[in-house]
Amino acid sequence: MHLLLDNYQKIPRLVDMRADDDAHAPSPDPVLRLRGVGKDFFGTSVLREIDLDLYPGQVHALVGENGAGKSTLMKVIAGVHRPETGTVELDGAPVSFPTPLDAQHAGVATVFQEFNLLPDRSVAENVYLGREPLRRGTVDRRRLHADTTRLLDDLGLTGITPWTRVGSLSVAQQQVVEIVKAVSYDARIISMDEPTAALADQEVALLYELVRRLRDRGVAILYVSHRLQEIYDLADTITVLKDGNHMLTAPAGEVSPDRLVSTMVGRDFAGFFPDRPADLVPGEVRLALAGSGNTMVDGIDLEVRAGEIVALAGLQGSGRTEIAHGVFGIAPFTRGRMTVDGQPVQVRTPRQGVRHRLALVTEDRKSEGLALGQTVLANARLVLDAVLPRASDRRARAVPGVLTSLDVAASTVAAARDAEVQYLSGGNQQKVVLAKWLVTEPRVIVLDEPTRGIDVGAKRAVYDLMRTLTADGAAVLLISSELPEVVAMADRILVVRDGRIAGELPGGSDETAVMALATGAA
Amino acid sequence: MTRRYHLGSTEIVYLALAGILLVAGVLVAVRGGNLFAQQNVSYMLTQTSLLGFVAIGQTLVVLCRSLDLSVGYVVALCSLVGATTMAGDPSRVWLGVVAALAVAAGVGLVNGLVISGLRVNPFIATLGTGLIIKGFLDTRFKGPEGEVPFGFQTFGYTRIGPVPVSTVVMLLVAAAVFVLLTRTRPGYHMFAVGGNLDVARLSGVRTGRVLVLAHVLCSLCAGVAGLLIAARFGTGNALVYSYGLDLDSIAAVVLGGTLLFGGRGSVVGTVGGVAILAVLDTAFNVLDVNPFFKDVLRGVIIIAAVALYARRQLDPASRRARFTTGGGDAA
Amino acid sequence: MRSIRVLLASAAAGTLLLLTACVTETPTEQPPGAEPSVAEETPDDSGAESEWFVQADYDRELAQRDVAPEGPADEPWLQAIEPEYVDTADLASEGGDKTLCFSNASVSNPWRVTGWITMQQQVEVLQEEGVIGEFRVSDAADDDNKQISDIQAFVEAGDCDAIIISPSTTATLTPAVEAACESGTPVIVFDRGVNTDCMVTFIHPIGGYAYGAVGAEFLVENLDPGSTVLALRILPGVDVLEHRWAAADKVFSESEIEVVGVEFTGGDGAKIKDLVTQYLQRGEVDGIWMDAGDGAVAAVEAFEDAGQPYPVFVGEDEMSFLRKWDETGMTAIGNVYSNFQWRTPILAAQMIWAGEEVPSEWVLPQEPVAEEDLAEFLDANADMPSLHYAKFGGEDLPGYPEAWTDR
Amino acid sequence: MTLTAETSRTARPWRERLLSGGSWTVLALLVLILAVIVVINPSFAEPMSLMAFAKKTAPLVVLAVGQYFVIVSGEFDLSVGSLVGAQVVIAARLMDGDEALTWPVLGLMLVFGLLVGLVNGLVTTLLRVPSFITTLGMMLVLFGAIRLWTGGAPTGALSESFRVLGRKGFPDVPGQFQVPYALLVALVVVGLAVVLMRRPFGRSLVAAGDNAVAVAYSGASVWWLRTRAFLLSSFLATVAAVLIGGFAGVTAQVGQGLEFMAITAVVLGGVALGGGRGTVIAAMVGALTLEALFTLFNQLALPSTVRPAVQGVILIAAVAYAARRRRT
Repeated sequence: MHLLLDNYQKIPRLVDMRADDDAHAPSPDPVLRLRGVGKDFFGTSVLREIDLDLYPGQVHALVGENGAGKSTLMKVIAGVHRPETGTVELDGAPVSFPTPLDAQHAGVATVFQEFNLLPDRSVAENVYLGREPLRRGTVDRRRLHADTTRLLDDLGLTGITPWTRVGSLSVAQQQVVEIVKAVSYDARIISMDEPTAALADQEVALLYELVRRLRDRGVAILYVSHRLQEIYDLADTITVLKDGNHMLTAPAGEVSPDRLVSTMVGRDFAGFFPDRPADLVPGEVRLALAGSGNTMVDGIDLEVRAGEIVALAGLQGSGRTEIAHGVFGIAPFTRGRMTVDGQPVQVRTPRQGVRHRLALVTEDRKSEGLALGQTVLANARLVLDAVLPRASDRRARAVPGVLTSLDVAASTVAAARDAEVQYLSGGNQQKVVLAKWLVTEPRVIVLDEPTRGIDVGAKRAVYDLMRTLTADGAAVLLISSELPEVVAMADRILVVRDGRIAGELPGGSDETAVMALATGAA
Repeated sequence: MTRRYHLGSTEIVYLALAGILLVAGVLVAVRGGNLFAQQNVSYMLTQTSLLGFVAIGQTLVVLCRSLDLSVGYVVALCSLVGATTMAGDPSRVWLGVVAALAVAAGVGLVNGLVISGLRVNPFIATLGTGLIIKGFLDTRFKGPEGEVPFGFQTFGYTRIGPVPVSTVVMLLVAAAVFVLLTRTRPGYHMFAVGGNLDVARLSGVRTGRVLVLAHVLCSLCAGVAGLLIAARFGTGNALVYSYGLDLDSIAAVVLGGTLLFGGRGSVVGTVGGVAILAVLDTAFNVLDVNPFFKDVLRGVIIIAAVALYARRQLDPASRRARFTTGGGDAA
Repeated sequence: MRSIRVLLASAAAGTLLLLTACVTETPTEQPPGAEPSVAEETPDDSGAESEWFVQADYDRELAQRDVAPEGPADEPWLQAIEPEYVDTADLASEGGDKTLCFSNASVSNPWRVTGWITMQQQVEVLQEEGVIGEFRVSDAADDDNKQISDIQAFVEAGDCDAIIISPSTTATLTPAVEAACESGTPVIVFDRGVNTDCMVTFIHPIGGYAYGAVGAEFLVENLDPGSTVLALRILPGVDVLEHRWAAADKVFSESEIEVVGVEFTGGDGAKIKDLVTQYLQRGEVDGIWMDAGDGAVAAVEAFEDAGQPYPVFVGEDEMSFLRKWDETGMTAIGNVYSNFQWRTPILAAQMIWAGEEVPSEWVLPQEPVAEEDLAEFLDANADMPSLHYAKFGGEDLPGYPEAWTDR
Repeated sequence: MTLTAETSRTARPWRERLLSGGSWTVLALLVLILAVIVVINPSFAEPMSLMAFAKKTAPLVVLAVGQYFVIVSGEFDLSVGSLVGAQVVIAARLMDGDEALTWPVLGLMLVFGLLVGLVNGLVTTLLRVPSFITTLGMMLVLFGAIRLWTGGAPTGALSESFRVLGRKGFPDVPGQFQVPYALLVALVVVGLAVVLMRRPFGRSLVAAGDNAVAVAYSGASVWWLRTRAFLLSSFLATVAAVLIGGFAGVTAQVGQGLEFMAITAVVLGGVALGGGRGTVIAAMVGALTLEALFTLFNQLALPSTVRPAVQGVILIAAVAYAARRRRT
């Protein structure tokens, strides 16, 4: 259990998860060496002069804001992109991978952020996809299962059987299967792109354990994450990228978090969260739930007042998102009472939710928030067009202003009518999602993981927005796995556990207290 | 927690088949007939073989999230190529078979390359190749042509008991495709390509090749159907393309529980789907149902069956419920 | 990568075009199946469709038009041209309540629908007389393969006292019909034929050559030399339709008529009207030849809408065309492919059961509706709907006229 | 923040926006075909010929616009051909040439068309049957039911006033220049469709074709959006039936194969199968191109039998070329 709490401990760490210096002294020769790597897209350079060395038995963290070039660099290593300049050397010999497959067969495996599994096929079929063992021309199913079992056992993974359909596994187990798949290539280098992004907190431990085992087996790991805690928990070496430039590479112990963040953003870590306005007194109750529940959550009582930010904390899978879905009518409550501005309401569909001036910024903006092939403007108008068609044209005029107020660059705002949202950065995409709700002038806004996977600058814009909203009398319900965010932003913190509200804490509480409540340790 | 046994789609297909057989059998019996009389059973089985070949091939491309609207034209083309090559000479039978299958494979290759290489939507690509073949057939052949030697006609007419040889061959092809899909790499990769193209590619599956292979095999199956046509007609006939085999085969595949959007399905289900259509045909025939009413019933049954499968896929049992409705027992 | 794909695209497209184009120009040398008349085939370079042209058949059919048929004049469906009778005594059977089986190609066009009604009415008469007990029908919906199965099922059921077959395609049904003959059950084939003479009787009107030639000759007679004619055809590859065009092509090629176009219309009025309109834009069209009357009215309307004088027109005995013809007073002929032939097979079955002799090839008269007969047919069929055929020959049947008016 | 990279990729010139995707290709193809026709036969450029072209193209344009709504929302409608046939036959049988019945029958056709669209839409959205299968089933049902009802071949006749829209024009003097009413109908349909697509409904429909979940979570009733697309498709098929029936009267084959023509036209216009991309104008250009191609075949006196082959080659080549442009 201490492991879980460790995740949320501020630096310095209680437990050193890094390599034991004696056992895993960096060998003098890197297994993978990048020199002067550069990459252009459409004439714009996104990577310039990158040097990187990966050593066996070491975890190398790659950090930077969104758009800094982390993913591109990973894809260069994985053989997805070919660099315009520079060299990649494997074991001292220059290599060029025409396809990701070539990289994999050379022992360079990559676990991408998007799930790369087939839900309708079994674990074994997924792991050995493309390399199914053959016996006399046909797939040797016995060996397929045996090999998978051996892999799972080696990595200490129990509870997953080779013949289980992947679609029936939990998200964390699926993530594990992805890593198992990478390991199965006898990978000497494994790159992981935000492997914990979609994991429940208790499941992160499983991943940590896996990373540690791999490292102990002498695998070089390139680890991309936005979570600073993870980086300090796992990494031996840290490399920072900014705007496609190589800013820094140093042993983890020699880079302080403050320096790390300021290198990434050019901004200090301190004062990152906007202050809570002292003079703001919560007004009347905007949203209230009494005894609400459905098949996923039950007995939910909560109140959010005008000008108040209430956080729903808890582990992933505890029911936080389900409460949001219940409020907004995606998976409506079947029990209990819900009132908006004192009026009892029935919200059975998102449409009714919008009509009651509720808003929900969903957790996964690409699959639930945006129509990626449409323009910024069309996306910003989605809700207006869907629910308030008569007022749509008039209210849509506010879109450029809203985008500007969210700190979106003037050129993007100007191109909003033509620019397809899929080409924007994660942070800007999130701002478009926020804009589509802001133009409806919601009275209650539910933010589900609003800062997940976006860069520090965009995060700050989201925090500022929350303060502006509350100042204007809206009620904010914040769902987040980032405890610092919860503690710093919320006026009150409701901790959810096993589909019920486990308790309430005031804003600014100690993170360990929140965690204790969330895990039931209290 | 109670363990509920979940029926797979293939089981449902065969349950539906049994149900339809039962209902049809009773209806025919009420009218004083016997649906299971020899002539009706062999009628049923004969009807399965032609559509069976085409639908088995169609299963492969649908699994790959593609489809083939050119199969009807391929069947017609191969019946003519086969019959004209044989030209009534028993010693040229093998030549006719090889020529027909080679032409079929060629069409499949073009389909596959246009779809995977030129990235043309399969609907348009196969519609286009279908039109091209139609143009060729209409220009080159003015009607039935060629002659199939008597020996080869046995493929169309001989029966073992009530079971026509063509049905046996169809089942053998189905078995081969079953092995392909469940025991070979290309088969595994077809599921992968249909399930998620990017995943397949990143896993080292040569997606283009798999798609091309699926299309070649699909056309080959259609080619075998063309040979069956030639054997039964004693000649080749271009007008076979107007039988609606393209849409019928897709309907049979979907009726067999294969997902129209690829990645999930089975050839066993497809054979069941074809059998359902054949049982309906036979029952309609024996019951002397108006031919236009058959179309209406067919349409309704196809929609209803697929709606039934879709209903099951919506079954929220896969979502783990923490609280049952009404009860408040926390997990 | 891009250039490769473009190259591939153009190469594929080019090859396919080339393939089709090449084949178009190369006359085929393939003999049409195992037709017994192959040997008699005369090379004829006049028409591109020479493959379908058999001089002997052409000559015979044209001659048959002028032969007076044997049989009752007021019952053309019982008349026969130059019959060669076969003895059916060994096929005769006692008693009534026979089971009559009918394998129908389809009822997918109005001509077949009309004939099918007539046939059912004729069956009803015999059922009331106690001759026929059960009338069992399989409709193959234009699917040869299904029709083969249908015939097989009749044969195997073994309780048909006679099998009537209206084949979907001549060549393809031959094996199935032969198998039916071998079962010993009397087999009657009508309309389109098969490549065998094993059936007891093959019933059909004079034929496609006569049909095609009648129209073409009418145009040649009524148009000045050098006039232009547009030929509208339903679809390629169906023998009865190909014969019609082969004969017409022959007649035109021997005249000074210029054929400005030969188009396939699928019998779709919209397509016909569009095509005719386009030809009228490009130049004059003095005559229209059609291989079947479906959509004839649309073709006439195209002239009206373009403000052009009516052409000399070859239509069919279909009611909407006859009415349009009457209304406009144009020079026209209503070609006939005798619809009353649908009665004959039923009556033939009765005759066979009774042991009476029937013609082995029962050629029914096929006489077009000429201008002087128009009024008579319009009058006789005044209550009939459009897409009904004037020479349906069912006026004396009990269900007349409701069975045909309320179909 | 670096936005230079983003904006260089996102800012597209207005021309491209106007005709996104492969629409440029098809517009160029249309111009080329028309040019070739005029070179071969200069009389095609005369107003009368152009009007005749417009008159016969109008029904396909109307159908393509209907199909566009369905395709852009991510679905298919294979039932429109059968529906056109059914509507013409229903009209002919019910009015049987009686002028007084024209309007009541038109009303009934409208109701019937909308009913078909409603069933297509609800079965697809609420019962989750893929629209390919739903509308394929509907195609069979309509085909069979209408023949069952009329005994296999259409009966009756269309009244003269019913036929005015599809057949006549202004001024109504045969053989003289006239603006066909069908052209006006098509223009009105395209105009209204363009307006509709610029309205909230249109934007939501395209977005639903792109990402239905996001649109649903934005408060839209996606099932109702798509059902309305099917209603529009069936409604426009009914309009097309009035035009086609008016143009050529009733024949047994009316409407056959029109569904593939309409889908081909829409796809040729660069509208993506699967939804989310493409414009009404592009669909209309696709329909014009297809009809122009048929006219060209005729002008070239290309043998009837070869035409499908050439059509197939051009179809594949055009779509492949457009795909090439889009992917780079």
